[in-house]
Amino acid sequence: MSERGKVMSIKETRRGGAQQKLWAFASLIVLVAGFSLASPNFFQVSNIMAILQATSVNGVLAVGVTLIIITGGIDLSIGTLMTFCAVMTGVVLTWAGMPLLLGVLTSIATGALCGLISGTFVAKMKIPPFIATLGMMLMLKGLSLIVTGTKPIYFNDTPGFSEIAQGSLIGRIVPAFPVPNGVLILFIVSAAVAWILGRTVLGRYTFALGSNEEAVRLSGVNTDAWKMAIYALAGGICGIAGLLIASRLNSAQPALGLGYELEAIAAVVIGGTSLAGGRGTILGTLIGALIMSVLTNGLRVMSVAPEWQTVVTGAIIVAAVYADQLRRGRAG
Amino acid sequence: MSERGKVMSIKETRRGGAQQKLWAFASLIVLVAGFSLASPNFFQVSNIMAILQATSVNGVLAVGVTLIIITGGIDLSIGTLMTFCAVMTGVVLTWAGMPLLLGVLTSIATGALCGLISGTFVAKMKIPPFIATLGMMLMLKGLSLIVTGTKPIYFNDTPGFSEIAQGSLIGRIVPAFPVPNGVLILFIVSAAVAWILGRTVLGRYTFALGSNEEAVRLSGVNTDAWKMAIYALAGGICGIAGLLIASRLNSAQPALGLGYELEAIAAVVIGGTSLAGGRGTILGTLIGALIMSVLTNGLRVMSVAPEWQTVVTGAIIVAAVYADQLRRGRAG
Amino acid sequence: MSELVRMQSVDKRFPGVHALKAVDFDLRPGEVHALMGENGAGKSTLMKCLSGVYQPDGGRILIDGAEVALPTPKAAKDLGIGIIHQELALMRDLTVAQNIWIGREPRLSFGRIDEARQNADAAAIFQAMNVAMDPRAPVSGLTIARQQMVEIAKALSYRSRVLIMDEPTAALNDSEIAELFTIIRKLRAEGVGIIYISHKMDEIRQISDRVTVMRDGAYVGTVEAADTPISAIISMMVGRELSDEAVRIPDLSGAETALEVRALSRGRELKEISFSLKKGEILGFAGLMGAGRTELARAIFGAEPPERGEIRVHGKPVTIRTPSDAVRAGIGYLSEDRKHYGLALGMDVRANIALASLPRYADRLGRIDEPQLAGIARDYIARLSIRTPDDRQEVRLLSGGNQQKVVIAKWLLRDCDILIFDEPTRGIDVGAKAEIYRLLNDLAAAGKAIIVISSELPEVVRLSHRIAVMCEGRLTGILPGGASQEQIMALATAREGMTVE
Amino acid sequence: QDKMLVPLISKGFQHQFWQAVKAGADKAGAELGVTVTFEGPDNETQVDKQMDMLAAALANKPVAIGFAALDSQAAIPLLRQAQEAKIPVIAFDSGVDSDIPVALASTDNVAAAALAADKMAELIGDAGKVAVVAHDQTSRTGVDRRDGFVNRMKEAHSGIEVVAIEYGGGDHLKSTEITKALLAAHPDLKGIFGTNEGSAIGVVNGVRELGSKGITIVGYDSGKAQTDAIREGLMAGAITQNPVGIGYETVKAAVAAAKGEAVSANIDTGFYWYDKSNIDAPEIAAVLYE
Ligand SMILES: Nc1ncnc2c1ncn2[C@@H]1O[C@H](COP(=O)(O)OP(=O)(O)OP(=O)(O)O)[C@@H](O)[C@H]1O
Ligand SMILES: Nc1ncnc2c1ncn2[C@@H]1O[C@H](COP(=O)(O)OP(=O)(O)OP(=O)(O)O)[C@@H](O)[C@H]1O
Ligand SMILES: [Mg+2]
Ligand SMILES: [Mg+2]
Repeated sequence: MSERGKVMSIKETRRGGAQQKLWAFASLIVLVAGFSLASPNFFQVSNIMAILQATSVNGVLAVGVTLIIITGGIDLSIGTLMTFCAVMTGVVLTWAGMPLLLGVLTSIATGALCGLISGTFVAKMKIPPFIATLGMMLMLKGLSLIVTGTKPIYFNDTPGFSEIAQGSLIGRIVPAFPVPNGVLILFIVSAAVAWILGRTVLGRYTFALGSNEEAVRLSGVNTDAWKMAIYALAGGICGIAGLLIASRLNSAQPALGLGYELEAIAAVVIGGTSLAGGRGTILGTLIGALIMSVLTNGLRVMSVAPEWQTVVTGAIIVAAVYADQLRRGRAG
Repeated sequence: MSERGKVMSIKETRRGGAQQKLWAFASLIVLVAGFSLASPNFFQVSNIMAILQATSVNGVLAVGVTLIIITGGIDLSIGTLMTFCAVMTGVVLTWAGMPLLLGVLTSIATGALCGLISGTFVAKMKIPPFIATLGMMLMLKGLSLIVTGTKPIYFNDTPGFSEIAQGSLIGRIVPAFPVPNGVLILFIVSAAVAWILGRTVLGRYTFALGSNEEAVRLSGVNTDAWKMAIYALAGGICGIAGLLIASRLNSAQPALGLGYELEAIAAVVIGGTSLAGGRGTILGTLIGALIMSVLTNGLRVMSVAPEWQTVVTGAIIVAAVYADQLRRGRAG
Repeated sequence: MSELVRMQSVDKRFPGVHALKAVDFDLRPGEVHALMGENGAGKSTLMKCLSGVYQPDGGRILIDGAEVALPTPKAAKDLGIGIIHQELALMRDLTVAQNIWIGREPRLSFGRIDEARQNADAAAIFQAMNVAMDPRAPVSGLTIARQQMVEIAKALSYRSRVLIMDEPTAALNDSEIAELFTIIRKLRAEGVGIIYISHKMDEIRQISDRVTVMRDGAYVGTVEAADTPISAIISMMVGRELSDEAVRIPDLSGAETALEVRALSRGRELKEISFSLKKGEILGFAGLMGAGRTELARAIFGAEPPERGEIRVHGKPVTIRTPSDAVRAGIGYLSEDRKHYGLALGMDVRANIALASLPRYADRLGRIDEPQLAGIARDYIARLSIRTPDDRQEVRLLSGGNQQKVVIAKWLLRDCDILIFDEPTRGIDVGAKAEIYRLLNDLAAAGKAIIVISSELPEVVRLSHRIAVMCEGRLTGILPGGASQEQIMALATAREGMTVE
Repeated sequence: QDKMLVPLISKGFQHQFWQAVKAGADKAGAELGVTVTFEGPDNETQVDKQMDMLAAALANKPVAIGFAALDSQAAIPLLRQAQEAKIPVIAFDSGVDSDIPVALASTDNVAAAALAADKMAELIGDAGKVAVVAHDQTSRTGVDRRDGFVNRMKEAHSGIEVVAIEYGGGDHLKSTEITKALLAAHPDLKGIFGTNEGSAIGVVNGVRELGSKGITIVGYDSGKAQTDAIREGLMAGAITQNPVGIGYETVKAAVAAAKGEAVSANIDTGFYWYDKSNIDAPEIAAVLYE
């Protein structure tokens, strides 16, 4: 009987876990419902698509940085790295006139390489992640300006480039549901990273590093190498974000990117991932990113004055996380 | 003999600590020496004063946020809080025409109050500091614009207001050494906070919270109350920064402030304070802030192209912390 | 005799665990009341209820006959209840004295702390404990045993009427335990009621007046220590009799040498240490606290590489700069500090067991074979009787002893040829201890080379085929198995300048 | 049902300049009986943020839209969307590389900065070193004003050397520090041009803090601090655009276009040089804002 009691309550715990995500999701639903009631223009296919499209870049960045945050690190360079990847794509595609695929690979490779460098700073040179990636952020910001000569690079000569984010494969099949490719890519990246985190050795070490790096090292794991791999992977994902933003803007804007890191990290934390490392989910990050863009879009559609938008956004972010906290408190 | 051995090794540890600070200081010296060699215009009294003055606002912010970082938290709202404090000072002095002293008190009280609110979010509502202060940052940013109607408030009607940062008490006594009051205030604030950290119960709990909050709580300390006090103190210090910037600009600029948090936090981390909490020094923060402003000023005086300035700044920040790390590795 | 504490049918549930089932307990002034039970029996949980850390779900707590509420640790402290937690709860960045007086700092004007007095007061406590300790030393630099001393000093500083000690001696060696007992006796004479939790059965006899036994979260019974044989207490705990065997030393003359260490040195901690270890051998390491055994193990394992010296594995010299080098060479190391160096506390039991062996259970894509790991984890949970609702429970929610078993399982799964166990039975109950001894013997019989570092002399004697003794960073001698404790102590205190045969 | 909606997506909203544009837009909105909303990103690098704003504005089914493009091409797909939905677009402040906008209400920033260069040359006697404290390295206005000034110096004032160009993001304090560093690096500097309000005030501040004498400061835009500095003589003079006019004309053109009326494709709202001598002249006072 006592055994049965145990099994039952384990199931309950599991259910509790699922509920937790459901609850974060609930904040999102409440927001969507509220805005839909407040403005008839909010819950329209085209506006929902606009929200999803607005989530794509920040979402991909957030998914990438989730990996690093789970290791207990932080990456401030993601915004400018995204830009630098876009710039390098522009160099390859527009200036050198290479084929599209090569541009795509360049962006991802550039991201991975820069991520690897940050990872080396952190793992080998033992520079705190905050400083290592702050340095990286500044260097990449400057390099983007230097490479481009401070002028945007346009992708007018690469047919199909703007399709990467703006086309809609799904829309071609289901015309009523013209989900932009950017969003599709976000979901594919999320699914892939969620799979990596949940099922692979890399994912397991990501959590383990954040949980207790020294214990992992003393288990004979080459923690430095794994950490570098994780930073490189996150960098590669920033490369994908770089493609998305370049495709959306049909250009590589060299001055863009600063401030995007904060937004992405905010999405991650709203999604329940702890900055202390060791825990986090990609689903949470996605929900966090969606909460942010629903909020921004909804307040705009409601024509709230911009200064009040900022105030309300701040208040709702705090409230959403507090609601989550309350629920957790009740469960625990 | 073994006892003697032990005592000796304790002494060595102490010396190690002092050396550590000396080494961080060495990075600063190297920078100053380098720039002095590179440009005859760098090491001039007026330029040194300009560097010190440029350190004042960021330095005071950094000293404040050091407290919070030592507790293991973070405060993203310091930049916009500084602005909000300046705005409230403007409301009291220019709009309500109150005497100068009341304006000064308003600024500090506003800062302390907002810090207390952030502290409540963190301590009582268990909202992660990153989110709590991100929310605060957005709310304060919006509020500054709302209160002012997006227009700056000028302090032309308050004689002596610009003296707060720009005057020079020391210069009146030692004319060859016209240290601006802003710098004097920075040093006074630093000394006071260093004293609090090193000598008082509040300081002790600041370190203890960052070291092991649960253990502190189990020791019967009202951790929530102390944490709120620390956030309030840091907020009050932001109020001082608000006075300094308002005095320097002779106005409260409502749109300013975003981005200042990153710079201040960078100074703290360069100064050797760990974002994980539990350890940190005000002297280190001061040196960190000085490194940042020497770097910025020096590169400008050397007429390095602006985009290269960014790259070099990033690289030097990484290098400075790496040098520090190397030294630590050798010692430990 | 009046009662100091009475706990009546206290109940406590955690998600998935019914940790306390209507437990009764009482404490009189001036007695040492031992609380016994297997790992996960609920001892720490009961004490956390008494000290305001947990709120019981049911039952009453009476102090001096009056029912009390203990909503916070502070409320308990105010009622005179002090506790030494099983898991060290220290602020690592603070000094020893600062840790002891946290929350009660002697103050001067303006909220200033009287550091001098604080240090002097701390020094006085250590003096009374007969322990040499610098009150100004940062705690992060102390070994786990010395950290335990700080916890004890902190608890003593409260001058509580009720003092709970949750496995205070887990990390201590005999002489330190003796000092602690002197203190306990003094406190008992002053009328303090002491609740004493330990897995070291011999201590119960020495120090306690009454013994209460728990099993599976339930109260089993209370007996007088003086007229109950240990074996009876053990059978109350585990529900059966345990037989104690003496060490059987196998003939290893033909065995091949697995590990050879030559003139290993680092700074002041390790001085010219040489020894060798054969396949199938268990080499025990004895020594006083700070003798350098842990340092030696960490040096061999590459956690802090040595400055000089040579390590040979199976006759071939190997370079070990990092733990992953060591593991590749077939050396495993179970750390004495499970919390900081052994476990990813936020991860589940399964993941922790697999931590050192992951690549073996992954395909080329790096995909982990979870079903297989689940099977393995359940296997170890059963083999080591790890008390956990299932293999997905977070390790931090396990009782201390069960956490230790998880670390052991991790290294057993890694299957290294040479295994270094640093205090492997710390916090482990008698039943499980016997199980681990059997396991170590089986491993040795299967050809593994094993080093066991232990501060419990009987354990070293009971397990080791040979006994190495260290003092102040030097290997002062290697004794044959079955050597007497006196012989070991002689070597353990053989300080430099003295020559030892 | 409600009044007609005309959203303006600008390049910013926190700065004085944009607030003046908004004031003009609101004035036209009130006169013409339409609802005007006004929004812009935090800084002029956030091209994609501006597009999200544009998308949200389109969701509200406005009758016409005013748009100040941060990038001349990036928004074209969205503008096409507007075109398909028959929402006329009025460009203001900066145009786009497309014929979708039916009108452009703007200031010729290049010409305005060139005028600033001429005035600077005149004030320092057509010889010596000058520097530029610009607000942005990549945005249209930042680039136009910088290049307008620098190129004019090269073409028409060979005696003058532009020795440094630094970027302060329009942040008053950063611009202050930059100015002080510039003066340290070039002790013989004769003049500094600040390319927007924050930059210009920063320059004034830096010079004031250093106590340097004989530096000719030329600014851009207005605002109380700038007009005060001009009255005090700290600043020699400044270029002002007609932001109120830009906002007003944009909304007026938008409403006309929505009603199907013809609008002129180019609405030049003009710019002016003002200094101590003409600051109180009615035609100048009308375009200054505080
Ligand atoms: N916070 C918690 N959440 C869930 N389960 C818990 C929690 N704390 C303890 N438990 C469980 O309650 C049971 C009793 O644990 P407790 O720590 O009291 O054991 P113990 O008798 O002190 O064991 P040990 O001798 O190993 O220290 C264990 O099964 C443990 O896993
Ligand atoms: N009394 C002490 N004072 C200062 N440092 C000490 C003291 N005791 C131990 N240490 C530190 O610990 C080192 C050796 O401790 P180590 O942990 O290796 O010993 P051990 O034999 O494993 O003992 P135990 O683990 O039981 O404490 C010393 O070299 C020293 O750095
Ligand atoms: Mg226990
Ligand atoms: Mg040890």
